[in-house]
Amino acid sequence: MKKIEEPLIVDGKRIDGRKPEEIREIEMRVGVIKNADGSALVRFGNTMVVAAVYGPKPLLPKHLQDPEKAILRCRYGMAPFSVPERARPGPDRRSIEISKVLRLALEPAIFLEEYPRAVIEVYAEVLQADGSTRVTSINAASLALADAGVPMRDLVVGLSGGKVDGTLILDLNGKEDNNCEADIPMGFMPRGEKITLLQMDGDLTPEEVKKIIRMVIDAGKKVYEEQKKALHAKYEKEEVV
Amino acid sequence: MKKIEEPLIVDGKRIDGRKPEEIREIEMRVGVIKNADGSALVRFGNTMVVAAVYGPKPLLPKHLQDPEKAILRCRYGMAPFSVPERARPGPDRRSIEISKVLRLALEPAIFLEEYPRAVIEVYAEVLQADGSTRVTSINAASLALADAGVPMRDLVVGLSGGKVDGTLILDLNGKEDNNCEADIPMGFMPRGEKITLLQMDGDLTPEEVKKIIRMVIDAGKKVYEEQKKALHAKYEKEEVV
Amino acid sequence: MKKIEEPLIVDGKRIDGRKPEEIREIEMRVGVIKNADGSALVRFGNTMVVAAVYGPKPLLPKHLQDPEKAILRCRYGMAPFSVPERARPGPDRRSIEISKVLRLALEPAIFLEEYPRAVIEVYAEVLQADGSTRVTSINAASLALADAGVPMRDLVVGLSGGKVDGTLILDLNGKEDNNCEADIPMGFMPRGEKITLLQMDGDLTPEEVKKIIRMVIDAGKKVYEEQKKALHAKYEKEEVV
Amino acid sequence: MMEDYVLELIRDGRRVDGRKLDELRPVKVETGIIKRAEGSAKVSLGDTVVLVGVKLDIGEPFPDTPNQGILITNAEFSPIASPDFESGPPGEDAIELARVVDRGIREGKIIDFEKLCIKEGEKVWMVFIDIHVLNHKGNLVDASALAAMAALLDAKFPKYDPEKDELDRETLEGKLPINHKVVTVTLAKLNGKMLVDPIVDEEKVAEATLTIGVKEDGKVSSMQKSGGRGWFSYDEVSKAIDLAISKSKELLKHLE
Amino acid sequence: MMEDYVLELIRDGRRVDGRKLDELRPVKVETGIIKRAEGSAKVSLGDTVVLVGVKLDIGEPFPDTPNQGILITNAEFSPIASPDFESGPPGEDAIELARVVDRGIREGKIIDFEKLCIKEGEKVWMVFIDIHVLNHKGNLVDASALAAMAALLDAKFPKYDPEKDELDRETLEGKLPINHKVVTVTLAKLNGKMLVDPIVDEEKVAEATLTIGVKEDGKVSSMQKSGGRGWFSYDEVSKAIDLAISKSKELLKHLE
Amino acid sequence: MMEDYVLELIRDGRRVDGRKLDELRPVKVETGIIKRAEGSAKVSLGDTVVLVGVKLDIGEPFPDTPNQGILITNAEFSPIASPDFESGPPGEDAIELARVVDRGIREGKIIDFEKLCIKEGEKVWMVFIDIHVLNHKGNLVDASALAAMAALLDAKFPKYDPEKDELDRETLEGKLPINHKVVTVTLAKLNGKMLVDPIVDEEKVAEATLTIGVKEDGKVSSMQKSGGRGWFSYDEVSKAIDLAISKSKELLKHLE
Repeated sequence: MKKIEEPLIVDGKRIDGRKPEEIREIEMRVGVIKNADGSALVRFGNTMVVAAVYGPKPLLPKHLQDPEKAILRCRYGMAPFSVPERARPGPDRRSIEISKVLRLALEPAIFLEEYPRAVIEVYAEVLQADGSTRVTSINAASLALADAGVPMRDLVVGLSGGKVDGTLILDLNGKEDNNCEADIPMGFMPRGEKITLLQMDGDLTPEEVKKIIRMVIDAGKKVYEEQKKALHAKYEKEEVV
Repeated sequence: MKKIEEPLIVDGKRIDGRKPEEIREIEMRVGVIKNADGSALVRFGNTMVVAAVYGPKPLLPKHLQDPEKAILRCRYGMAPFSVPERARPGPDRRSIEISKVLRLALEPAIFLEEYPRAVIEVYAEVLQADGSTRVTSINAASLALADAGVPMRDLVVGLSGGKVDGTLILDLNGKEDNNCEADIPMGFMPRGEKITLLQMDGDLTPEEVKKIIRMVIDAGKKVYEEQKKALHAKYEKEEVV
Repeated sequence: MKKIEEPLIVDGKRIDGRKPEEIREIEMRVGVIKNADGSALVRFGNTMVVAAVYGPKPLLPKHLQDPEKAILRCRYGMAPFSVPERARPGPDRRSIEISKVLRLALEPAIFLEEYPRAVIEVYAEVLQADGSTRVTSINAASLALADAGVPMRDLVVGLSGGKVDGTLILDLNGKEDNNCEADIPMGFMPRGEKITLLQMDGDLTPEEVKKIIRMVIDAGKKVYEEQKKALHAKYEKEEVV
Repeated sequence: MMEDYVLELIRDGRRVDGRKLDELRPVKVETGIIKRAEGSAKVSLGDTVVLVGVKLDIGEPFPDTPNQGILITNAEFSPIASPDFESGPPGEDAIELARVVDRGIREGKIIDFEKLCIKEGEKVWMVFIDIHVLNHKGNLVDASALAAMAALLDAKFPKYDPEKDELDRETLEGKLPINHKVVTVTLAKLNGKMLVDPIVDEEKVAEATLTIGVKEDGKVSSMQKSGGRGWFSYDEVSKAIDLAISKSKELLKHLE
Repeated sequence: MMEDYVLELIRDGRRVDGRKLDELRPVKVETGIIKRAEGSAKVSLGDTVVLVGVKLDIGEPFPDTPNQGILITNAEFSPIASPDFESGPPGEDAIELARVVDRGIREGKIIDFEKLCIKEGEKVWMVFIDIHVLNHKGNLVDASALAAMAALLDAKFPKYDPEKDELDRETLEGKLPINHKVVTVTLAKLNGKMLVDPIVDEEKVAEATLTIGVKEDGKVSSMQKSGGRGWFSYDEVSKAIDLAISKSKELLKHLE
Repeated sequence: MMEDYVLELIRDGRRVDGRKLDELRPVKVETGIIKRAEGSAKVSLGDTVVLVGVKLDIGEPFPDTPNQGILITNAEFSPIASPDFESGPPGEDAIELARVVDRGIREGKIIDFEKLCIKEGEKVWMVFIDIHVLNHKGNLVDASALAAMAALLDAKFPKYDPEKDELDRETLEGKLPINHKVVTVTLAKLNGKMLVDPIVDEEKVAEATLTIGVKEDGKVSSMQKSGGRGWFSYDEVSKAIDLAISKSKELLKHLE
């Protein structure tokens, strides 16, 4: 729902100068939290998320264990200073929902059955929010899982698509997110194009929905390459948040 | 405490046209919640309550079990839309107290000792509130217990009495409840006239208190007949909320 | 930080007429809560605290037990009517911190290793607050532990020092506490001068800090005598809150 | 076991502490003991000890009673008072107790709420009654109700400056407008017999308890059946009311 | 086990309750059944029953939308409705459901929020949608979204007196300004096949579910992948959208 | 065991990471790294990493300090930072840390609170310091206090338009009014010896720790004994203060 009057697309350029299908500058680093079994920092423009993985490790108390596979726990949170108006610390309804969809986005990629009775904990913290925080969290969490050596079918790539001022775009920033006609955050495993997160809100024709999904999958391959590059870089250099 | 100026009794009639000792139109149906082991919907005029019973079933965790009898758990709640000003969801102090007195009203009727280590859960939800919600809840809960086949000494009948504008009345509606000189919600087993719930607030002489209690017990027998009718009807026809 | 304009020291006297190093009238009584294993009431002027000890007793659930020593639990709280503006019941951040420093102040004095797998619970409730409530709580808790027969290396003495209007003082009252240049609440075992609680806030030279700590230790010996007197008095007379 | 012993004695009309069935424990009422509170009282019923503080503040009235003050009653079963009490927010028993004490005062029109109005629809006095249990040996409700009543009678207004809209809590002036006095009398049914002022050992085996609020004028302002897993007959309730009215006079004497 | 049986049938394109893969359970919509609510509806999808009440109140607008009303959507999975539901604050599933229903209405511009403005920046209407599950036999989200839409269509304003700044809740006047109608259609993927309106036994073994919000005009207003531990291919999503649009027409008929 | 090894080394004046008893770990301070915050800093003390964001907003002053701004300090021990941290509201250690950092700033008069007053009794600036632990390897308090001080020095006001009563968070102007700088130095007592900047393995076996807040001018603004089950003698405290003042100079250099 558009709340401001100024145009979001002028002469085919977005407010931050990008073309409609252009993704913001991406930064990805793994191994940034020394205490964690795996960790990653991912930045898309001014959106920055750090994720850490603890586990697989035995789940306690025992009565919560699943004898056939590991339990995946995800927690998405925002630092109070990550948004213009300071956010109250602690989970709200939005972050509880996002924690759930994040878990559902990652579970299909993990060989959970290899760790019966275990738990894998994934924490994603938004340090700076400028739109697309949940898909940035997917990228960070996916890298942190790989960094922790958790066996996975594939990495999960996160990327958002949407529509602003009648134009289909990729990787919404905060102002676009708040004023778009539609927003489609997605997560998927590039190998086989398996969609594990799919949400949408707005007002689109079925054709537009399909077109945006296709755009996200195609462009997501570039994000996938960045993920793989970050994992390789780990073996060359160690750097910490 | 009267908060409004208009009279509540005019020419011997109450604001909804009833005579002082007249009970509102009663609707009682059992088996209305398919998932529950027992359930009932009870309506007194515009006050409508649905109750469900789950159990008797083993109580977990085990250390909460009573080796000699079942534990009865009651929860009374109000739907946010059941009152003129939307109520915040979740228990408040009032509903915590009512949940307790509801439990104390029902316990004497149940052969709890027949189910050692078990729990019986009783949930009463007010869908529409127009006074006397706790006694309506007793009627619904009592029917739901019977519908669940829980062995009982007798049904528990709920009915309120009180005093408005100097007149002793039965079955207070919401406006009367808020502006009465006294309100006496009661629960009792008709066989042997065993009183299991008794509360009162207001300002009455001892004689008035006793007279109202007597009125409630006598009139409660009509409510008892309705309860029995509802239980019989179940075998004739199945209907669901 | 001084918030008022009136002087707090006039002609070498404090607002309640005391000399800088003078301690308020002290009242100490043990055995005031009949149900408790040990208890004490301590009053310094208008600050009054009652403390109770339950235990040592087995700690449940078992997985929280320490096989080598007793666990000490402390809870500091303020009655809603203990302060000028009614306080909301329940713990706030301040009382959670004070509960912790109280525990750390008492632990060094107790032979916890004599009670493996046990818990000792210490509750301190401020009934009237006029400054120095945490150190008054230490005195009450220490006496309650002794009254409960918990074996201790020494009693723990609580006393505060500070600086107002440029003068170093002892035993701050509420107005002094709110308007002082510095406040140093302390707890210590007089035998060997072992400091177990030490906090400070304000603005002092290192020399002033050291001087106040010395003043508190020296004057604390008088408080120690009062504690011993109260414990002796118990055997002469039984009195209850 | 204590339970069996209590019940055995009751069969002969006797009680573990030697009292008669209709005999209260010794009552002691002290007021004005908490200097920070606008009113306060400590009440002992035998070894049960309850402290009540009354605080006054200024707030907005409820929309449906724009010209009336506000009463808020809260009870804490502090873990200081019994090995059975735990830390944490009030449980159902503490909530029930606070609500029973509150209703007796509110519905018995004990306080003249209209006199607590400062400016209709905008500013009224708020009366906070905080019940703090110090030692629990049974019948907390009667001790609490008595202490609440004594603390209300003790309470004075802090000076209010309408221009600065400020309270001067160091200057107290004028008593709270109290219409009547009210106390509660709690009866317990054990082995079919009714007794007053039950101790913990009696509460544990009671079939049920009945708390009755009685005003100075002998009128009833509240009732609450609680405790136990049993019932009352009409006759039992009827006699309980009469007994409560008679015992209330003993309690009311302590408020003079 | 039921799980295996469900999956075995699906392999042959059959379902435990005899429905076809693209067949909805019988739908029943009743409105105006809660007299205290400004709008209400009870919806049955087979044995799944959901009650929705709409309440209206007056409040302050959010600073970034000073001329728009406010929508608040809440869902309670009352323990009355299923042995799997527990007392307590809403869990992640109830929160997700409420947010999916809310987004479909909010982002599909179902309500004309600007017509809910009384005085810009100061007073707007607040619309509360409370979803109350009465019996849970699967696909709560479609039942809830349908009931929410029906209750919004049923809702009327209580009379507002701007001078007294008071609501007269006994006088209702004028309907809520509704732009469009929206429903959701949920599909589940089992053994690689897509089916609509899953029951609990199907939800338990689904690889994933996809909820699609469709408006009267055939446009999509929301999507949510949920349930299960699986994924969708692009083609599956594409077909799901087409199927949802077709089934939405059946559901929309019940709102006429 | 690590515990025994730590204690054994200390007996000889040595530490597991090879440092001298009075040696800090390498310190690194970066500011301005969170664009959404009005001020921010990331501080590393060896492998301990803490991020602090400062946010500014406008609110009402407290009644007893009508012409002063408001400081709110919060610390989150995010489970991201250590296997020992759990999700949920701040525990006693996080609360203590936030309060110690807060007191050092507040009571050391680090901020000129009177300059944060916009309109006496009505509008003042609120300063939120949010401490976010990224990696916990010991001595969180010194890292947090240093990061908080660096973030305060980094902070700028968002532009305030008094007519519209609005903040323009995209235009920053003017620094926070800072009177002094303050840092904390934490010492731990192990086997009777005092060491600075303890790591987790040392904290676990410490008899006690002492945190001392020191200002640029060498004055003490806060102290907090914490950690362990032991005590300090007067002489130990006295030497600790002198050592803290000397080490504070090293930390303060990183704020230039």
